[in-house]
Amino acid sequence: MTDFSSEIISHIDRGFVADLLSKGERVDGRAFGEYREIIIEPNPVAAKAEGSAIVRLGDTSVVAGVKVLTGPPYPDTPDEGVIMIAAEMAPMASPLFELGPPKEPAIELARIVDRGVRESKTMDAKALCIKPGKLVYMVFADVYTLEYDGNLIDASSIAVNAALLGTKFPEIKLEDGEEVATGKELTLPLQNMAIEHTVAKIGNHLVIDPVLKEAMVMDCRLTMAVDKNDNFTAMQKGGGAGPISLEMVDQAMGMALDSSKEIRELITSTMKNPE
Amino acid sequence: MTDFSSEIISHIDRGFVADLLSKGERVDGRAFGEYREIIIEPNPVAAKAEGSAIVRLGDTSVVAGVKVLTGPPYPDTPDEGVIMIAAEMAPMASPLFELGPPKEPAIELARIVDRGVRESKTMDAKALCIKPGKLVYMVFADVYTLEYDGNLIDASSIAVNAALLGTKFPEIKLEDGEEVATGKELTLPLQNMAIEHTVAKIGNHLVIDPVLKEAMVMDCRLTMAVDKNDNFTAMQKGGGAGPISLEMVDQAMGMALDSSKEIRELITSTMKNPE
Amino acid sequence: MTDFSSEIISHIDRGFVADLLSKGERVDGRAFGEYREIIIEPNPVAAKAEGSAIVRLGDTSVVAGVKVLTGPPYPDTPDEGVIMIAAEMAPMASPLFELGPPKEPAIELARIVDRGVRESKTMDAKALCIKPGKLVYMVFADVYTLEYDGNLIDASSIAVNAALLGTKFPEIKLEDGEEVATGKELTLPLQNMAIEHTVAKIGNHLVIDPVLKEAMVMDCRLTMAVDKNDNFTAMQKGGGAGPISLEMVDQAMGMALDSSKEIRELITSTMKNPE
Amino acid sequence: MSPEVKPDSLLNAEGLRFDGRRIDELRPVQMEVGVLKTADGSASIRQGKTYILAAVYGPRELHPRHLTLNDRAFLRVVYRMATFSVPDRKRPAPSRREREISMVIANALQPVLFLEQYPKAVIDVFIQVIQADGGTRCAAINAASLALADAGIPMRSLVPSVAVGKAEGTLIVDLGDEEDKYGEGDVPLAILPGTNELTLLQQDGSFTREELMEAMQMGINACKYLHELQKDALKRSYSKKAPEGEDDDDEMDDYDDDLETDLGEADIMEDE
Amino acid sequence: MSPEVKPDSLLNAEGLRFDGRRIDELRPVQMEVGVLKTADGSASIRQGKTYILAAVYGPRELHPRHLTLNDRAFLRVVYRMATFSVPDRKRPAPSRREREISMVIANALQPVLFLEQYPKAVIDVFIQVIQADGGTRCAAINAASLALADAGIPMRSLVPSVAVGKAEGTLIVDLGDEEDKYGEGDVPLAILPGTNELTLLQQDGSFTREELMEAMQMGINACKYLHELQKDALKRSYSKKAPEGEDDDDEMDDYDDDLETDLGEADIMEDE
Amino acid sequence: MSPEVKPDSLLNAEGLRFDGRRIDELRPVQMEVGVLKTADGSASIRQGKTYILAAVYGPRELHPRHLTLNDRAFLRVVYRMATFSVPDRKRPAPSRREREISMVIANALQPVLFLEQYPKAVIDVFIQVIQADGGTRCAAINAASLALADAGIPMRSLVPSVAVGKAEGTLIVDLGDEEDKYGEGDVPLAILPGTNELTLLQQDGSFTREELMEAMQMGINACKYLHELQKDALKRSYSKKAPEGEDDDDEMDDYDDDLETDLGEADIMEDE
Repeated sequence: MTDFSSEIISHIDRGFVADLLSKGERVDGRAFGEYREIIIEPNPVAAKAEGSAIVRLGDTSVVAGVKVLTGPPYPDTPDEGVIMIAAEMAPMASPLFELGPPKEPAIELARIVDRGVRESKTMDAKALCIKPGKLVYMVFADVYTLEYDGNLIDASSIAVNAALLGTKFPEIKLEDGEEVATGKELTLPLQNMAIEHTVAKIGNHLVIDPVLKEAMVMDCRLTMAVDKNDNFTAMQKGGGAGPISLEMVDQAMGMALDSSKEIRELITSTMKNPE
Repeated sequence: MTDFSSEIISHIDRGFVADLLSKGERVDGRAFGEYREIIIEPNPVAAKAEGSAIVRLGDTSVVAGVKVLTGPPYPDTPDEGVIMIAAEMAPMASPLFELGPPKEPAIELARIVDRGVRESKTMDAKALCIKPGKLVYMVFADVYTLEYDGNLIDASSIAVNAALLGTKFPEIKLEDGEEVATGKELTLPLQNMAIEHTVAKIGNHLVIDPVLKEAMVMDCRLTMAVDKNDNFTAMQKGGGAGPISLEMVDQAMGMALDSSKEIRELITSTMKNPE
Repeated sequence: MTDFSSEIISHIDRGFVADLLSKGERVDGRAFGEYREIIIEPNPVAAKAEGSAIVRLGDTSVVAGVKVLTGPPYPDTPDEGVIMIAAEMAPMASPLFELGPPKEPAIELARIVDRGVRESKTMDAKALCIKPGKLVYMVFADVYTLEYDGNLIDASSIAVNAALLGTKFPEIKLEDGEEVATGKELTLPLQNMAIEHTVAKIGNHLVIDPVLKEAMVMDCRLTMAVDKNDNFTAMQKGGGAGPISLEMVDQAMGMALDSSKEIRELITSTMKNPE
Repeated sequence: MSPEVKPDSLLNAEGLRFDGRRIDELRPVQMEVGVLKTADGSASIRQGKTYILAAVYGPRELHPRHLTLNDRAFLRVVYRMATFSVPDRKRPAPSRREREISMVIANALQPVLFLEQYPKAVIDVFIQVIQADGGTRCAAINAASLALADAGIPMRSLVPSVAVGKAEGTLIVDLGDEEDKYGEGDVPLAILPGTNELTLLQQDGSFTREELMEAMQMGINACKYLHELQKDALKRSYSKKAPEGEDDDDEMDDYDDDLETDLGEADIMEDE
Repeated sequence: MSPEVKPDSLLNAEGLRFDGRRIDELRPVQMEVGVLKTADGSASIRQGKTYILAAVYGPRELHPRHLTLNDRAFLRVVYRMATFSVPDRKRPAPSRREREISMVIANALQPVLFLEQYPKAVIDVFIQVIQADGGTRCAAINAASLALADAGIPMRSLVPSVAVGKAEGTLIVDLGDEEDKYGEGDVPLAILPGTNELTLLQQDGSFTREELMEAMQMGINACKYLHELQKDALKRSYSKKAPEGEDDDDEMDDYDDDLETDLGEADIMEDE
Repeated sequence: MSPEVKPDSLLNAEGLRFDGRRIDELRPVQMEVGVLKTADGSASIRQGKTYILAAVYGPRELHPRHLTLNDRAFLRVVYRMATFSVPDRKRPAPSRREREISMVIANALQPVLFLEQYPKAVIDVFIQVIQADGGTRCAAINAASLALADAGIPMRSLVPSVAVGKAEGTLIVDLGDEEDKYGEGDVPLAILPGTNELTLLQQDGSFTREELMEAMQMGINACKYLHELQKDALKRSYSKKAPEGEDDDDEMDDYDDDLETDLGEADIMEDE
């Protein structure tokens, strides 16, 4: 997440990565537009969470869990459910992460992943309303980082979407002011799942799904959420202060579009048919 | 606010200011009982705040804004509205102010300004009640410091009172448990506006509206809230640990009374007839 | 509370205490199973707290106060009152205690004392219910440390139990949704008071009610809550990382049982018949 | 706790107060020095139902270090109310009110200390309100200055403090809870007994300039009396400390030498 | 405050917007440099009803020290909204949103600064939103880069910024509150005027790749215009600073020498 | 999640438990070493439905520095539960319960470490509860000691841990959630396998002295078995690490030399 470059990485490292890229090679041998292997473990928290998934992106891994509770709606949206997405950069995952309250990089991670869900209107918030002004479903999706080797954003986005897709929860009705479980099991009203894709700019080169070594020498990164209709539903330039040209943004959008369908299908097939 | 003297100010400075005072002169040429020029800009936040004012006191300036919301009353005062006055010493305003949670000087500023409103019974809290025990108006007045050249208290007090005086908000009724706007516009039930006046003690001298150079060498300051009937409604000795005699307190009270009417009239005329 | 040993205490001190123990002696001349003199001052906060006690254990002293309020129950226990026990290691009590938010030793103290009450089912929580799901009594017992010469846990446990035993509060009914005082005065539904006993392990020796000098060189401590039927209702090994054998735990339990009845009787007689 | 009832009147026909006191009469005051074993100095005060403990540590090393003052000691005052000291339970975390009161108490005490003698150090004054029944900041100052003396910290004098108020148009000394709540104003103050200068001065309610002058004069008079009680309490503590058979006066003489009297005040023990 | 009403339509039959603007028309913009006396540099911006102040301090010593960077200055941006700047009262403590926006503003400004010239120091940029009516992060960048210039901090260029959005399928420039709330998306961006490279880029809502490319191009065009306004504001401030009777142009020439133009941009003042 | 139902009875007529276990039978336990790439050492444990990860970093430099111990390493244990690991959503901030459990876990592990060999350093043990179904602090200790070994930190032995409880008057080993919630007590403990001394001991519920002695003995027996499982897990991890074709035993012998056996315990690998 952070721009560690000047403090930790020597000029030699930056030169090494850049030289490789000039030859058309990445530090781990991938093509510029190629993701690392993505492994999704469905429902690792089956007994306690309404939905969950562990996602591995090479040596980066995260766990996402979904809790569905009931509560009153916000006063300004009385007929909509509550959706809260958070992410934590736990010190377990990297010697670069610190103990204590979340710092800017962790806040940015959480907000980017949240925006990917919220701005894509992934869920139909009105379908999460039980009784307007009184009771709605509250959907909390939380991501914990387990191993950090770059690109937490995409791993978290995949994990959150997988966990939401696999979520099952008991239907609740309000009868005479009391909450009653109907016994029926519901799934979330998912209407437009978008996946986030992160491209790093290193010199004149763009690489998707950057590993830590690339993240440490990148000028900046561009994260793009792409929905099932190939619309862009959220975007964030971050990960450093390097400027980026319009042409490179266009190129990055193309790389995101090229990867999006396959990842979406992996999520869907894994979560719809868990072993 | 703070007693910066021993850390930042040399003895020479203190000597310089005191020597001038012995000759009957202040560092900026004012008379001992004279305020700097006071400029009130009415309603700078007209589109979002129910009331607002920017106040300049020489090179000290603050902005105050008022929000009027509705909510339940406190259990121990079911028929009274809620009044909250706060003030922030933002690092924008001075190299002496720090980032982070409010420290003692900022807490003292907020509490003095709050007390000036609350103890003066500036507003009729019962007139802010919509339905006893159920719904009341909540009046929040917040002050942000923009430039600091001494005497934030008086600048804040003038700004808060001006903002409250200019406040307009929609009338709300409770009908069948629902909040309904009647379409009528209300002003606040102001009944006894008091203005705070701060006098600094430097050696044997008293000066009103101290600039930063005076604040840094003062023994202490005395802040007095004076209402329209020349009653004192709040008082606070602060700004240093120097003791003060009864005679000097009496003299300070006289200085406050001498300034009070003019400032009150400036506030009233500016806010009642904004260009 | 804390394991200060390696930082503050020299090896000589540890040797000195251990040598004495080998000769069957403690630093202050007590027998291994003997408490310091216990003095309970009943109701020092009679005008404001519903129950209170100051407890002296040698040169350790604490004050406990009980407030009984009313409020809604927790959703998952709609027919039970709320019981909250807390303890604070105030810097007033010792140069070893620091200002600021509670650190681990203070958290442990609070949780051990709380567990001694909660796990012993000292109070019948259901008897604290006024109207299920709507209104219950909320019992807050807070302990402040005044002087620290070792064994805050037992002093706090005695103080909390004494304060609870002496608590009197007005009966409240819910009539037409309004809280009404019946005029009757109630005592708390105490059903199984347990007292906590702390034994320190120093080398091969066990001593009850350790003073600070013993606490600073101990390997660990074992705290045991013993109820009126000589059942153990809570236990905690803490105060250092030294391991302890099953045999020594058995021996410690015997020491706790030997002291329990006398302390219980002291609490009961003092609080039931305050001068 | 005894449920609070609003009195019909705060002053009766005979000019006596709610609790039978005259308008310039203090509540019963008990001060005791050296009540806490672990602190370097300590004192307790009971004033009516108000009950407060004060403990002093230092001069000692200051943590965190960035608070260090290079030319004098940092006087750190921490005023805290027990959660159960007030009718409703106070939240455990320090409130803004507690932090402001800590600050004005520090200002009230600082003029009698020689902080410049202990650069970079801290003198800690911890105040715990056990029961609050009006006038806690003043009672805290009374106790804290005794605790400072008990800690052997050189002082120009003790600092007595009291609140003057107004009930039904009449100025009254040393407000209790009901007088504070149902009265028309409150003027807490503290003085240097040698010069009568004020080291604490706050006010709320509504007063004319003349009323305030009179209120402050009544407060100064009451402080003079409290100062005598403080000296008595200190004297008693020295009597207790003196080894049996020794001459108490000698002990006190030793102490006197430690006290500075720059402000021209009669030495604390002198007129006893 | 004026109560907000949802407009029937954001675009009318003539292709004009809710408030009468053309689709590529900015709201009225006023920028002023040097508005705060105590800051090293400052600027204000009013863009529609949005009203923001920016103050710069530094390069100066950095506290707390553990944030120190050994090879360059730390650019610390603090974006804060006044509690009363929005329809509902904002809570006073900094929100996660404010902290994230502070971070993206720092990223947007950093490329024009020579931070490596001030190792271990901090350059503080404090931004106070007085009234928020859409586009606050962009307006903040416009003002902050003026405040940096006013503080005399060497810069490669100023940084103009604007948000492009979408309403009823049409791309529109410089969103107001209603267009932000009821429209279909928002693309805030900032550019280096010399190269047109983006230093800020965010997006929400829903756009095709082609729409985004067009939106960014519209934003770059609007930034070019805003850059002229920034330079005007800076020029006015130098005129004001120049002692009467002196030649304004000389004053500006002096300033020009301080500016670096590595990115090939025309010098800020050059074409004025 | 599967909705929790209160069982009619925790023990059936045949003396078997709710989930079919015998009274001294552990739930299915899977431990795996080296599961996280970025940590210096790591392990996972699944015990029934409880699922926990442990990561170890260090010995390394300690921040913040004021926590530094001059004569030994600081063993910092951070036990955290995921918000979704429990039936109701846990609040994200560390609770007092989590902080206390972190402390008792540190105490449980410390006796097997040689902290004095690393003065001023820190050894960090981060524990993440992914799913909580009873016995999390014990499972965490089992995993954490494997993670410490995996990090190559010299240890006197591994530390096995288990909770013993009581249901319907009968002592039972390794409580699940329902037994914890509806049973009559809980005794979590950890031991040094070489001496059977306890390094963790807590208790709640209600037990006679004799019951407690029996419960602890049952716990020690179960820990002995868990210790074997821990050693198996460690052995498997070394097999995996060994380069193909090399002798696994050699690899393990090397490791043995790093382990100290002061407590007279059979070396961890010895009897495999």
